[in-house]
Amino acid sequence: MRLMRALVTLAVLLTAWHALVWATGLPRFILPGPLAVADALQRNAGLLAQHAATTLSEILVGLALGVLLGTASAILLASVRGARRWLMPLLVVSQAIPVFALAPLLVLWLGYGMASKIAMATLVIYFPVTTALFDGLRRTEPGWLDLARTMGASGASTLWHIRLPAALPALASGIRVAAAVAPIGAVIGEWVGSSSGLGYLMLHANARMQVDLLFAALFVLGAFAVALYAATDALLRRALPWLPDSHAFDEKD
Amino acid sequence: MRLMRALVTLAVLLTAWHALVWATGLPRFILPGPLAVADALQRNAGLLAQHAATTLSEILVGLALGVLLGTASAILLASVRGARRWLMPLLVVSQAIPVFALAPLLVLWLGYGMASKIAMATLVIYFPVTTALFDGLRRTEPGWLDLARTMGASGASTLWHIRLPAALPALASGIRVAAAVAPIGAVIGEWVGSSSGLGYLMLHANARMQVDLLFAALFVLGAFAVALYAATDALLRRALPWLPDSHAFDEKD
Amino acid sequence: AQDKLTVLLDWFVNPDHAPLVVAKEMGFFKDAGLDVELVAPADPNDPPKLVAAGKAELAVSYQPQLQVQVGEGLPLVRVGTLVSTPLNSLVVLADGPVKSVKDLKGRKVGFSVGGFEDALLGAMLEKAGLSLKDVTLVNVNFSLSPSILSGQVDAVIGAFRNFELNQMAIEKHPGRAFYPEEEGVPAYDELILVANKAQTNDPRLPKFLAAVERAVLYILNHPEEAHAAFTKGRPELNDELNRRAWADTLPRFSHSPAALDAARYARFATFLKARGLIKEALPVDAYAVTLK
Amino acid sequence: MHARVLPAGVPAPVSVTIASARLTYGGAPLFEDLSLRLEPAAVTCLLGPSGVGKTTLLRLIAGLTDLEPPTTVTAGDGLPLAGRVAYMAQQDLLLPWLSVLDNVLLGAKLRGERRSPALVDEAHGLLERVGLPGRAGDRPAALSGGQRQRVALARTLVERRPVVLMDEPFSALDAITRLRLQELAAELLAGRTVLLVTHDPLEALRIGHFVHVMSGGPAVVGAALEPPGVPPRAPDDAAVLAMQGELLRRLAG
Amino acid sequence: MHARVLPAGVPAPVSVTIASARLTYGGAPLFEDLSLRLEPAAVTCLLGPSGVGKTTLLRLIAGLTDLEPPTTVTAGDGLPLAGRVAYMAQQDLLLPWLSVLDNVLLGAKLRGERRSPALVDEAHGLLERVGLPGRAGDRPAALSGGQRQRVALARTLVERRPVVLMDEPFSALDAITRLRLQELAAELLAGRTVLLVTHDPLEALRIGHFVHVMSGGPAVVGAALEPPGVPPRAPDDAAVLAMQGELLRRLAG
Ligand SMILES: Nc1ncnc2c1ncn2[C@@H]1O[C@H](COP(=O)(O)OP(=O)(O)OP(=O)(O)O)[C@@H](O)[C@H]1O
Ligand SMILES: Nc1ncnc2c1ncn2[C@@H]1O[C@H](COP(=O)(O)OP(=O)(O)OP(=O)(O)O)[C@@H](O)[C@H]1O
Ligand SMILES: [Mg+2]
Ligand SMILES: [Mg+2]
Repeated sequence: MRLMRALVTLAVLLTAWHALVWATGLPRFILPGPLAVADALQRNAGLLAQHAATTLSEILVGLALGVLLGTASAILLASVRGARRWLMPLLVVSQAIPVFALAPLLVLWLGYGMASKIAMATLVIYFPVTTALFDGLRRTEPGWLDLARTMGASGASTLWHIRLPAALPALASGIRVAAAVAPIGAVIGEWVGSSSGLGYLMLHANARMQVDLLFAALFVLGAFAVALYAATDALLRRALPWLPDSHAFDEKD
Repeated sequence: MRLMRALVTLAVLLTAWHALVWATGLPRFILPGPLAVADALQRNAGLLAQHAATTLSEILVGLALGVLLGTASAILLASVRGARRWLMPLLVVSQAIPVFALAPLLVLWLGYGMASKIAMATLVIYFPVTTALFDGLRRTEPGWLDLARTMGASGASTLWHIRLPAALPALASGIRVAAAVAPIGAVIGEWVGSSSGLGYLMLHANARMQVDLLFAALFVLGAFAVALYAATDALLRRALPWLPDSHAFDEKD
Repeated sequence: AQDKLTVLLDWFVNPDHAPLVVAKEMGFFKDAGLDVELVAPADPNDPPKLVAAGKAELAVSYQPQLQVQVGEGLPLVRVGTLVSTPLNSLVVLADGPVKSVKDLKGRKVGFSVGGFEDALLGAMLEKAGLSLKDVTLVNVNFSLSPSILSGQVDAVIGAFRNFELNQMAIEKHPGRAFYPEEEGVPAYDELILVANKAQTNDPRLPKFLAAVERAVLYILNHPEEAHAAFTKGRPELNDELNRRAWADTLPRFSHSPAALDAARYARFATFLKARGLIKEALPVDAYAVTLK
Repeated sequence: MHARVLPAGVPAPVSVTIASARLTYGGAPLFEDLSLRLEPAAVTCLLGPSGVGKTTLLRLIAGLTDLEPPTTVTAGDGLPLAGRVAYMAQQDLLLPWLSVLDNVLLGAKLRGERRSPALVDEAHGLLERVGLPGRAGDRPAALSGGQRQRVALARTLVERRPVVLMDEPFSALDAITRLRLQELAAELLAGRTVLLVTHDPLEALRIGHFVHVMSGGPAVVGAALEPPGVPPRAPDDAAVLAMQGELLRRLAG
Repeated sequence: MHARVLPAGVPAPVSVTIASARLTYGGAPLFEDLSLRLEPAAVTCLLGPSGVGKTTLLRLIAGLTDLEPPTTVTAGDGLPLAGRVAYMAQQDLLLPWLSVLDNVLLGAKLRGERRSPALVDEAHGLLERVGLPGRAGDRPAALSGGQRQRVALARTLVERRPVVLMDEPFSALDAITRLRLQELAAELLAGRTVLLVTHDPLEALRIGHFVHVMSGGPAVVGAALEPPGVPPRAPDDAAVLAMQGELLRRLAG
């Protein structure tokens, strides 16, 4: 049932895309039609699969690292008053720095291998996770904090047993955003310099005006994003069963 | 007091930066020291101000549009069951599409003027706002919904008077992220095509190896991000006075 | 034992890099006792920085950029030449209204920021009796051909004659190129190899250049086999566009990669100084050498 | 709605009959074949041990849970109950972002009704009568537990519904305030069909026309006690005190 | 802590004295120069109109509000009170993500104490005695209001604190359960210094050694009523009933 709905969704989107191309008469090198892309997808299946594997592993490692680091930073921010003052501005600035300014530094320190790409993906994922969790940690029900205080809980214990679980819904929200932006993080990482990955393939295809291949790669990337988002959403809702939730991403009919 | 703390923070960060450059012996063309950047900042003040003005207006308009569109989308997602199924995957995909693939399309439709940059900034801001608010809307206290139901509220009225206010803290969280990523959105927009703005200036400086100018522009961009984040944070907390908040960004001593 | 050598390309692998790729694929480097790794960055401005920082031995760069970078104090020297003519050109639609550089007056010119497009265009415009003030420059980043094909700009500067022209032809909108060296800009080497100034007596470098020279000659003598070697394992490089670009690039490879025309560099330095891109024209031997 | 067409906001009295009610949580029936009739224009009180299912039954009548077959809930006039029930839940469910006055007037706002000066006056009057004069502008967070409960009571009373369901409406009030508010409720709810859950036998006997005890597992509702006289009876009414023994016996069941 | 060094978890009795207590909300004093002494090893009951400041006073003793000078809160043994107070708030404050058992054992978890089988047995025993056998594994969301309150009670009783503050601990319970739990509390709290806020005069007279009424604005605490006999007194104890009139008179002010 859900699979069927997904297929219908896909079909409608493809038709809309086709109609758009057809109606606006956009040239192939600006926006190829779905048929051309499907053709490119099929012709380059092997190539795409190979580059997709690279990108996927970057995404997954980046997501894991970003979530870990983000969680750690948010906890640090929430628990150490000093950290808040010093780290937060730094964090915010980190989001405003375009990759090409950092690229030589990253390459110098991490080389041209996987590490620099993962670092970029991590950086992209890091911020939404950190702010979302930090925001959640800021907003613990005061009654619970009072309770913990009278029970003689240390700050660390309150954080771990009360504030953190209470902020998990906010963290989940951040992770959902992170899951959706993780693919672009990996692709940006590949701009730092690489010889494989979907980002590499896309830049390449773009420069060579192989626009149908570019869109085929985009399609794969989009599929990753949706799959990752849906998986994360399902997982998170399973992990937080006590949460009220009126609309799930994969709701039943 | 707060100003002084901000200045101290800045001073310490600059010292740390200086120490990093000094200790690692990084060459000037990879990471210039703060003194070189300060010098460039001062020498190019006029140039920077002029480009910064462009970027700032893009950021502000993009932020306003992104927040508006994101709020509207989240409300649509939360209220119309169909929208959830169709729009959510589309939204997620939109986050995974690297800008250069969209650039020709955007430019074709919006031209090389301000519009395409604002569109990019909007696109970057849109998603965190949408998911954060949507997540908030999903999590309304069920008792309030029951109350609204017995009071004979329509779905729209419940959304407007109960679910939306209850989700404002989540929206605030999204807007905070948006404020921090807005500058990079504008800069990405400027890469797509432009003849002014900090992003343009940075590309130029990068190509001409004027690394100190590049970092001076980065510095301005970072300052924008921090200022925007702090302003948004202060504004949001003023707008949501009923929220528990243990750590404000600009907390008093 | 093989000596490891890291070479940073200026961009993703493309036919401009044929001699390097072929030398690697055909084992010429190995024959010279070198284990060469070719690394492709996404930003052409990074490789010179990284070589200057000692992260790699060699980088593929451009003569004008080198002269600007040296002016900014980067410790770099040219040690070899890959493509010994300019590739950069000003391109318009063949059937468009712009028949000569003069016709650009009041029009939009797209460019992908390389750092000296304005200098190039300025010189070309001045020869035609115009100036930079008569056109609007728009950064279109990596979308040179699409921006001109879709009519967003009337011309692009920074288009490679071996590439963008073919691209446009394939899209059935052939372009017309104005060549800088015919429009008032001194000739220069488009693609060169740069090394760190402190490393000019690295014994691996002459061996490397010898292998590159061998590859250039091999490409000239055996174009079919060379092309097969070039596309081996890179199927995305074996399409119509890349095949055409391959053919157009072949005659432009320097037949003598190690050779240096110092007068040409001096001439171009004067040009750059006149356009305000460098403060002073350094002596050529400060940044370009012939290895012994 | 009935409430609208009658003058002076007095709704037409209507009886409510719950028949063959059945409700299961995780397989085990909470109640089965339970029936209860609410006489028109009378106050029916419901007592019973904690956890027996009183709140669940109220929610069922309020239309807040899906009816498990063969449950039926019917109004005496044959029309649907929806839109004619006011429900005061066990928690106060005040909206933290609204002032006390706005919380009281929430129903009108949710139904998009004009906020007439008469309505506002009525709300102010009610707030005064529940003992909160001058607190109309405060946020709920500044109220004590009992004050919050009184605001919730005012919110329920201001609704002109023919059927009123109240779940322990006076549980957080001191004895004196409680007596006063019992009288207020009896006065304002005269002519309406009321089901009031309480744990206080005296309270039930004071203001109930009919007093039922719910007990057992699966739970059933016992026959009504009908204290003589017109509520609100005096706290030291002899009949009330006499019946208290019988009621306590039933409760001890 | 005292509780640790005494055998069998019986803490040494300690008196608590509140003197010259002063608390202002927004300029207006809620109470001023208020004093109250909690006798060691006795149950002191506090009654008073809703909103008079009972909860505020409890929070002050629990150390949850900053003391406004010249307020002093001192223990009879001269040692600080912090860490020796158990506080049962007016809201149940159960953590939704923990099972009932884990909520009961929250204090031990927060203090990082080992969860000994003896402790778990004690928690199970308490849950059984508050009438929730077999519910140890449930989430709080599956409990009725009264059941939640009983879990909070068990959580307070399992803490071995010499001073116990309880804010309307039985307000959501039916008469029968309430009597049973009053007895349970009286039994388990024997030897501890207890301050119990309640709205039920009979309850106060049944289980209190001392019964105070708080009233007025700024509020003061009146002299103690001392019902004769040893609590828990029988509900129909003649002395209790005799004193009820006096207490009600004091409450009516
Ligand atoms: N944050 C606050 N700001 C302003 N006033 C407050 C605040 N918190 C409490 N108050 C006021 O202080 C007074 C005392 O509140 P408190 O909760 O102590 O009352 P209480 O005696 O426990 O009442 P109840 O029996 O209803 O629980 C109330 O009138 C309340 O409105
Ligand atoms: N979501 C749920 N899942 C499982 N059991 C539930 C759920 N909600 C309520 N129950 C159970 O249903 C029973 C009845 O609950 P209800 O709230 O109706 O009791 P009540 O009579 O109102 O009690 P109280 O006087 O304590 O408020 C309780 O035993 C409770 O544990
Ligand atoms: Mg209940
Ligand atoms: Mg209170």
